[in-house]
Amino acid sequence: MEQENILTALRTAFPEAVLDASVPPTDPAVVIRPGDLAAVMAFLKAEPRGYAMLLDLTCVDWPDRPDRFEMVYHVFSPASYKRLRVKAALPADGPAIASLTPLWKNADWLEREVFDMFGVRFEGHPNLCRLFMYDGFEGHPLRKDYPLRKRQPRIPMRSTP
Amino acid sequence: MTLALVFLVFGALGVVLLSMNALLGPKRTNPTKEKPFECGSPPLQDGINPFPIKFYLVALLFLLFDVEVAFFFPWALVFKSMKGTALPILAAYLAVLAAGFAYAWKKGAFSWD
Amino acid sequence: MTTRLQAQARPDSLLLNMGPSHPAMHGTIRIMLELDGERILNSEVEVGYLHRGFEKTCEHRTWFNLLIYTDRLNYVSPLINNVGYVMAVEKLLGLEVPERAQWIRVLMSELSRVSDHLTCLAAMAMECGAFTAFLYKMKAREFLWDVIEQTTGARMTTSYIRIGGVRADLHADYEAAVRKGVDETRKVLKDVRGLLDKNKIFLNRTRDIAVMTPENAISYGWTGPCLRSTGIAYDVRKAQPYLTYDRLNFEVPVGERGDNFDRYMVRMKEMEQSLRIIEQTLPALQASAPTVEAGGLEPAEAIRASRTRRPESRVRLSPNLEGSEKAVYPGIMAADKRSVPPPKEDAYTTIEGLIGHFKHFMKGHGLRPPKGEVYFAVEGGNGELGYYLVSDGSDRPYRLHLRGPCFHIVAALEELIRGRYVADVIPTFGSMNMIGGELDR
Amino acid sequence: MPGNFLSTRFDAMLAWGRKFSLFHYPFVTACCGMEYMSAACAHFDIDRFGAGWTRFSPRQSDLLLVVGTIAQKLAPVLKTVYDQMTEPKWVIAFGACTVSGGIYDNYAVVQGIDRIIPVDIYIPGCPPRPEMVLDGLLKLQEKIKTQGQVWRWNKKTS
Repeated sequence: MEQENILTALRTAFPEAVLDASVPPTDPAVVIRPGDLAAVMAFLKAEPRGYAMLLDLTCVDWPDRPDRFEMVYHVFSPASYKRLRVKAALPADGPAIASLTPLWKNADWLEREVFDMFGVRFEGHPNLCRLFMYDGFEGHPLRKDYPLRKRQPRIPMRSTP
Repeated sequence: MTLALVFLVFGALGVVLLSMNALLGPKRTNPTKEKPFECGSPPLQDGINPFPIKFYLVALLFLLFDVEVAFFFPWALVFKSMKGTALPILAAYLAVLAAGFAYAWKKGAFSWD
Repeated sequence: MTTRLQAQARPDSLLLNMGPSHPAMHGTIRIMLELDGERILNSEVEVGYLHRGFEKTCEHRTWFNLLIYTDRLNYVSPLINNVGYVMAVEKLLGLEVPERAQWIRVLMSELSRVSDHLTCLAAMAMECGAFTAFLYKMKAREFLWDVIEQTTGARMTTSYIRIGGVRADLHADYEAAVRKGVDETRKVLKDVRGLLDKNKIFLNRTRDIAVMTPENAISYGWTGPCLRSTGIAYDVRKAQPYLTYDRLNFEVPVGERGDNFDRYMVRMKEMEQSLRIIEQTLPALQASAPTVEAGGLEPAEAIRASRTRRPESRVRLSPNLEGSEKAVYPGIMAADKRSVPPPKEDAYTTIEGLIGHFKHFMKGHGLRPPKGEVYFAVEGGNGELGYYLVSDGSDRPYRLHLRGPCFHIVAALEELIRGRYVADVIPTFGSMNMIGGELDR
Repeated sequence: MPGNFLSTRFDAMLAWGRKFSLFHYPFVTACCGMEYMSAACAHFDIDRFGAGWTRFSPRQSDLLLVVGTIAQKLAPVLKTVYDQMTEPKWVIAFGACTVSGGIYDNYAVVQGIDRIIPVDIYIPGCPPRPEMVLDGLLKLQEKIKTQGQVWRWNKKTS
């Protein structure tokens, strides 16, 4: 089937990088070592594979796992309408991974959003600062340990009459 | 007599309308109100730097040619009774200004960037 | 605090805020411009002014309750967000939706898509000065919203598409309302086409301004009408057909130069295609219409009758349950008991229905999809609207991430307006159809 | 001067003038903006009550129509625009998010704009129907009529 050979191609190209792969019926996904992210992504973007578009980039926080932050990338090939999910797990303290801004331009804002929401650092990012939250905001809201209603007002709030 | 009346009435009306706001409006100010309005966000620089000369040039040229057009109106009122000499007079007047216009155009005053 | 722009700005250039509270910035984006006269040397786009913590809030709501948050994402085409979320959950559950519910979903999505494009182009035209086009399009949108309101009960925040199907069947004379809406929209499209397509001012403001090359669009992750305006015909309804889109024939309009005018033209043509789709769904809905016999027992009679024996004929409960009676239920809701609440008549008159109802809605019980993760994308108003759900088997999503199409489109704004005039920012930003809810989530 | 026959007649005239010519500044952010468009446009026309003229500068408007969710990041912007408005000024909170934070009770949203600025009329609804918006406008006009007007020599403030 079409999906398998992209996974096998990845396994042959990066034997030690690919840790796990899931085949349909679930969505095709690959778990890789964080260190090889830039190489794998460049490999996927190159022509025969043709995953030319970085659809989405996000992070999932698993506090009880040793590797707490799981980066989730979705790449898409407009030629053959195929999607692939690439996952990489990052340790709890000082999560950092290579930035994909050299490969794709929308990685700039996507990575700034994940830095803002989870605190994952991206090496090589031109302007890594908060995207959504304001400057006086401490903490990373989408982490599981950040309480839902912990508000940090930007200007003093009036007590309602 | 009616001309003086007209000037009096409309002058008074203008003064009253203009001054009513200043006289009646409540004068309450606060520090933020003094600052320029920049869509609600803090201004990025205080005070305006001198802006490029192009704007001044365009303003001057506009003034010049606008006054030229202003002289058409009295001409338009009387050109019927001028019996044939209207057009040459206008042409002479226009020629002088067209020369100025061509000079400005050649010197590149109108090219923007 | 000095922003990046202030740090890099040349001392003699003018720094100006095109701030959040600006009529053309839809209230939620701040562009800091470094100007030399009217020409933009550099700019920095600041977003997040409508960040409402959608993803964090959804982690604290059950699968069923967070449907209301999905309406407020792309609030110009709310039904498409509903369809996207609900189909992602159904893919997680492996649920089959009946035929008629799929047709109703297609009809509602296309109505929502047309009202999305109408609002976007209305705002773009008005910001370029064409206020008449704005009024015409708002008038057309009212007719479409009438249809949506009669069916779903709300004009905009509908929460009408439920996990497993739709909340209620179409109202009795929906076909007349739909035809009237389609005709009005066609008339308005013809008028606006006459107003804007060859309008010298509109052309000068939009033709060959903010041109986007196909490669650059792919690199920015553009999808939807903006990507199609650069020439790439990628439409999720054609690429991965979902619902019954494979049985509908419609074209995917494509632009040539990828400038503002092409983004405008692609949306105009796309509206005509959506109207064609709406007309194709009507016979299919007509064919699968359930035969509901009128009348039925009043609740009081049913209770009196039930003392002796179970009432055979239908119990007419209350007007606001119109459309979700038991007789029409098989057509609009999936049959799977675990993930779909029972029809209200069962819930009120039989014990199994009552248990099923409470099993579905009580705290701690609710819908429990299997552990796993799924990514499902639908063709939203602005492009590929993708939901990435991670479920850990509990009744709340462990992680819900939305791939907002206009997040990627607006990311290219800085590059598109560099070197242009301040006046070009307005049509460029208008043609991107930035929606705060979808951008900042 | 305040409180006698002349100033109350003057008050009434001033109130009549002000309530039928409200220039509003639409501080639009989120979904309620769509309903504001419907309310302002031809179908449910807000202009029938004299409030149709949208002014996008706080200097020229006397009604601040806050429409849609106000995030914490936007709070100082709203406070700045309110402060920069010229007296007399009124505020309408349009939609549940401006009234009480609505369905977004979390770290990112201001729980009601009356924590930032004083509000005159609250319009509930998520989004409120255009008819509710017009009703809110009529209530504001009623309030303007009954409250004492603010003007230079009138020491009694509203």
